[in-house]
Amino acid sequence: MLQENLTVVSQRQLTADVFELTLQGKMATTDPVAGQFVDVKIPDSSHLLRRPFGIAQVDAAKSQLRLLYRTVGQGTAALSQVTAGTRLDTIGPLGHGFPTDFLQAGQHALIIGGGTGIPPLYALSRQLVAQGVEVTHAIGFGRQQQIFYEQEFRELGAVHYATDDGSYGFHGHIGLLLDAQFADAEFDAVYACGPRGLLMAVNNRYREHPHAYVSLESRMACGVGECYACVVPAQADPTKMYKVCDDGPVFATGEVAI
Amino acid sequence: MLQENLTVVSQRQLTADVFELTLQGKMATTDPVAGQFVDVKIPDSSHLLRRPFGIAQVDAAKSQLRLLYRTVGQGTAALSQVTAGTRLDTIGPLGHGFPTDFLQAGQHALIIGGGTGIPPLYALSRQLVAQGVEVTHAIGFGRQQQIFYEQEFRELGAVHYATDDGSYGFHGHIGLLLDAQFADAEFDAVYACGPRGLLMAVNNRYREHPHAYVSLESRMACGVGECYACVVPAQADPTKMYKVCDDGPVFATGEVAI
Amino acid sequence: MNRLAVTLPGLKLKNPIMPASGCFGFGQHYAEFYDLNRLGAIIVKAATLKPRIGNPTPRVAETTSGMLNAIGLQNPGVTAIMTEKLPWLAEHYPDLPVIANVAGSTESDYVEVCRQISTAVNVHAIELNISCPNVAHGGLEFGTDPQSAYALTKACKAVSQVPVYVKLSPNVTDIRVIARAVEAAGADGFTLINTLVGMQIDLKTRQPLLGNRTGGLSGPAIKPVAVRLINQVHQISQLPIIGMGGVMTAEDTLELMMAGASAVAVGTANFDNPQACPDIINALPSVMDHYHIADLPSLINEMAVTAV
Amino acid sequence: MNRLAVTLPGLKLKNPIMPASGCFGFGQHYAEFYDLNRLGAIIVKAATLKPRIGNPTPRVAETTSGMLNAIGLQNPGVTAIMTEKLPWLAEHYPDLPVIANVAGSTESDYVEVCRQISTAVNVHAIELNISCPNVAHGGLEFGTDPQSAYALTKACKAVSQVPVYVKLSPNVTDIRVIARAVEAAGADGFTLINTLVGMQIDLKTRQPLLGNRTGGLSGPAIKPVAVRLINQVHQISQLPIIGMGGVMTAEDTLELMMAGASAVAVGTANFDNPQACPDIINALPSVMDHYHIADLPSLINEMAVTAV
Ligand SMILES: Cc1cc2nc3c(=O)[nH]c(=O)nc-3n(C[C@H](O)[C@H](O)[C@H](O)COP(=O)(O)OP(=O)(O)OC[C@H]3O[C@@H](n4cnc5c(N)ncnc54)[C@H](O)[C@@H]3O)c2cc1C
Ligand SMILES: Cc1cc2nc3c(=O)[nH]c(=O)nc-3n(C[C@H](O)[C@H](O)[C@H](O)COP(=O)(O)OP(=O)(O)OC[C@H]3O[C@@H](n4cnc5c(N)ncnc54)[C@H](O)[C@@H]3O)c2cc1C
Ligand SMILES: Cc1cc2nc3c(=O)[nH]c(=O)nc-3n(C[C@H](O)[C@H](O)[C@H](O)COP(=O)(O)O)c2cc1C
Ligand SMILES: Cc1cc2nc3c(=O)[nH]c(=O)nc-3n(C[C@H](O)[C@H](O)[C@H](O)COP(=O)(O)O)c2cc1C
Ligand code: FES
Ligand code: FES
Repeated sequence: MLQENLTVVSQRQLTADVFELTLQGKMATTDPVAGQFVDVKIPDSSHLLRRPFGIAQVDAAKSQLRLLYRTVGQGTAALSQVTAGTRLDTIGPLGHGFPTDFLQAGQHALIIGGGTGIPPLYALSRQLVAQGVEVTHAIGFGRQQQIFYEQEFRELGAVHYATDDGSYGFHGHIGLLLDAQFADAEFDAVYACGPRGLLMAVNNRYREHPHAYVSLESRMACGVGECYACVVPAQADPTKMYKVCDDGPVFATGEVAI
Repeated sequence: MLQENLTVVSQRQLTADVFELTLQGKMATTDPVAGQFVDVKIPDSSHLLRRPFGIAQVDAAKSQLRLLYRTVGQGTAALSQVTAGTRLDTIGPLGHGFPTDFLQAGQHALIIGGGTGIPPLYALSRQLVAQGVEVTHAIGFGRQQQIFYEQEFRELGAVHYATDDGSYGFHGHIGLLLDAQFADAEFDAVYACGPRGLLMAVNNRYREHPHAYVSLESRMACGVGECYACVVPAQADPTKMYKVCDDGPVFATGEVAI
Repeated sequence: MNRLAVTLPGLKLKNPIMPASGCFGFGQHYAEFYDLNRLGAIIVKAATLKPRIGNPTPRVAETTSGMLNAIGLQNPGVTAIMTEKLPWLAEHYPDLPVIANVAGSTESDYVEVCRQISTAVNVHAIELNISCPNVAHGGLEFGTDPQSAYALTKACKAVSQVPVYVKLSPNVTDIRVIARAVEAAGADGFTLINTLVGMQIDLKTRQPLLGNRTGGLSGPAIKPVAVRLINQVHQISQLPIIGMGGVMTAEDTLELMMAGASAVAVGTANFDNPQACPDIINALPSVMDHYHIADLPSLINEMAVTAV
Repeated sequence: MNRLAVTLPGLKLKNPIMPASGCFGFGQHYAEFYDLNRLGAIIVKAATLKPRIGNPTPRVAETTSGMLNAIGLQNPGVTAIMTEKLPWLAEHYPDLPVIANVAGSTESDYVEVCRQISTAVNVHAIELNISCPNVAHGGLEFGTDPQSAYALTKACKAVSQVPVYVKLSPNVTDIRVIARAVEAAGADGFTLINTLVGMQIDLKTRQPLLGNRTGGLSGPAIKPVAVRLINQVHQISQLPIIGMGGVMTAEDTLELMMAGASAVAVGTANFDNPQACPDIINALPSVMDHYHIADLPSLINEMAVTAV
């Protein structure tokens, strides 16, 4: 866990509200596990809480890491204004990422993502492909214009899109896509990140799967496990609390109440 | 009185803590009176109060105006970081400047300044010279390294410097310089801007002078005359309050209690 | 239909935005920036019976995302206000509803100012300032003690020709106690919040920076306190609330209305941006669209139902 | 001589800086950023008699230059704290003074936790949290009523092996009344301020964003309120004060000390910058030079004299 001023290498707008930010620093050489995240200080002094973002890509050779984020509020709006050369105070890598050690080359993983849940899944997919694992992606968006990183995912394995309005791929939300196309497919591992509805669907569908994982979001303050802001109760015991920032953000299905 | 996003043309560091900021916009074509000021929004959202600065120079042909300021706190420190192209939300020109209409070509004015009180005096001196008035400057600084705009003032008329530590010009504060060198000189007009001690000295010395003026500073909120933050009592009647932003910042000697 | 129009006792407003008392004077200089007819109303600077010269300077200090002020109710007194300030507004902006902010040291001061000022043609309502933290007898005693608040409100109500809104202080253990007293005394509405008491120390002198030592904290820094107190009062009373405290944007305006306000006053934001009020008014329709708010009366009704 | 060293009842501190309760847990994860021995002391997260699961999420919200929290005193209970958390600190940082923050719903809860936790080897003082705004019975009743504050303090003092500091709430009409009661009950010092009650509304749902509806406002937004209340308590009592509220920098630290604090706790700033405490400690000497402060005890003495 480091605190470092990362240098903005480039910022690129991908859709109406999604940006790709490439950052450089020592943090990118520590080889984070896919699913870990960074916590970025917004460069405006009236914002005190850092913003968590999944690490979408690491290039340790260049000491670069990449974030993909959607502008949803003031913090991400300010972030979208920063230009190359700016230094961003960042802590990371944080949390526990997706377990992948158990997978063998030639095995098959299903990656399920929605909207801005896909950044850590891209890192994961690259890591799995590097391990020789076959990867299938099921990715949901509201509508076609919101899709980003299509080419990048297609280069790693099969990609099935679902859009709420049917403008691209399967018409309907991702749960329906899973029902329609993956009902009896068997995967050695299942990974998901995305909106709460998606995570609930995956959590229910793959509750008994021995290697199914969901990555959660939660409002954070410290980001490092000391303030108890980001908790989520255990599914089996609502009096036991997990910290998303520290025990998560990745949990096995059935572990926490989503 | 305008509110306008002025564009930063250039920023130049003059001394360890004094900067020259050149701004462009319509405001610079309205030909402010020397002694008027602008109120600049600091480009960081945690700073709500604008910062007042005297207008040091106007080039109406280029629609440019120039500020000279010292970094004393967080706001001016932030300002010193802005680079060409930045837009600065500015209101102005504000307040009442130095009266000069009564002066005829060939008459003689004394300009007394100290530290960062000199910016509006530079605008004044240029205006007077353009009117054909002869100008003598008496300018105080702490020490030689703090002096800025020496060449600029020398081009307009005689300049007498006083430094507190004697490192340049007269050794001692400006009041002593006035005693030593201007005790029986007669001027058709006297103008002063600078620290409180300087203004008090000038206010006392030239109380009976028919055309002696001092420019004051005061903490402001609105900057336009509606909040009563910046008041100063009348010298003759402490229950009568003048507003520095609106009735001033320039007052005749003897008018207000400094 | 005008989506922004709201109606409160004495006030038919074309939009819910008005400058807050003390942050806009009587508007003359702001009229150089824009047409004051754009405003829903204007709450003018406090009037006291006698002229007041206010506190020693410095009277303001900047704080992080806020400011402290200790102006000390400087004003020319009710007579000058009625012969100079209000007539200027009446002449130039005859259709602009004025809310007169009334302050004083004693109950009889308040009563006399209310009696007089409520007769001005353009004064549509009174804001009884029982919460000024910046003068020794500036009404804060009335604002922190339910008995005094009750008596003062009742007395002022009795002599006022227009509805009386009582301005509540946030500097209390339980604002509901004061709100209930004021409501029982016949107030027509509430305005809140006034400033929180604060202090800044000048590290160079090691002394309080403000001439008055303490001042009132305002601006976005205090908005969460305002939202909470507005909501708390809204939960126990049906009286309309003019909300204020840290409003800078159309979003902030809607947040205060969702907390329970029926109209919103803008104070400190005027210093940050002299065109804050018209900017907010301009932005409201599209921000309302974004949050699926058809019009403000329906939002107010919805919040009135959910509060119960 | 160490210019930064300060001494308070039970606490010989090499510098005046300590993390505030709830903003640093028990320090384990912050220890990955820096050596906790750099700190003057550490105020650990609230301990209650039984484990507490805390409030529903969301538990935090950002506000302008501040934040709201409604964690709701989640903690594993005093037994787990004494068998796991405090021993970890004692093992890794045997010289780091710990101040144990104690909370509860009933007087007997508080007393029992004080009795137990004050026996831990590394607990040098207790901070009695009678001002948590975020749980229904989190002590705020004790913190707003002088009689209850008196009784509670006296009872806790009677069983505690270490000095007891009482943490005061800013959510009161007159903090001096509570401070006097607590002092009369035998408290060894004060800590202040706890958070101001605030609320944020989610414009999308039109409902309070926090699971608990309201939360405690902290951060630089509230610093002026902290400075004022510290100063107000300092003026009426000789007891030492550990000040807190919005401290981000060495300058802020000195401002709170000039207001009357003898040491300073840093809360929200840890979230903004995990190295906030060591950064402040590093900056203090040069900032003290700038303001001609030879050492902190002389500053504290100077302020004690001028307060009278
Ligand atoms: C572990 C983790 C990984 C994430 N990875 C990504 C990613 O790769 N790409 C991406 O676009 N988004 C990601 N998010 C969501 C992202 O953090 C929020 O969209 C962002 O914080 C919003 O900031 P804002 O200032 O624009 O929004 P505002 O709504 O103005 O933020 C206000 C406050 O709420 C918090 N907040 C708002 N939405 C969320 C949210 N969904 N989750 C957590 N906190 C929130 C903010 O951090 C801030 O403290 C991730 C969240 C978590 C917890
Ligand atoms: C009419 C007028 C003209 C001025 N012209 C110039 C000029 O040409 N060049 C120059 O360098 N300075 C000038 N000043 C002073 C300048 O405004 C302050 O130095 C500046 O506001 C300090 O801001 P800060 O954030 O760096 O300091 P901080 O101390 O952090 O500011 C805190 C608050 O105090 C106010 N403040 C601090 N010092 C002063 C001061 N001396 N006068 C008024 N407000 C103050 C700030 O505006 C801000 O609201 C002028 C002031 C006035 C009133
Ligand atoms: C400079 C200044 C002067 C004020 N004067 C008054 C006043 O005369 N009467 C009054 O009731 N409130 C006064 N207030 C309080 C405001 O009307 C308002 O209640 C408070 O500032 C909170 O709103 P804001 O955060 O939008 O500024 C004043 C506030 C400021 C900043
Ligand atoms: C997330 C969070 C949790 C807190 N938990 C506690 C607590 O358990 N006990 C307590 O006495 N104060 C608690 N506080 C209050 C702080 O200790 C401190 O009094 C307050 O935040 C003001 O300081 P600051 O502005 O530096 O944060 C908490 C504050 C925050 C932000
Ligand atoms: S954000 Fe602080 S514990 Fe997770
Ligand atoms: S600063 Fe508002 S009246 Fe001068």
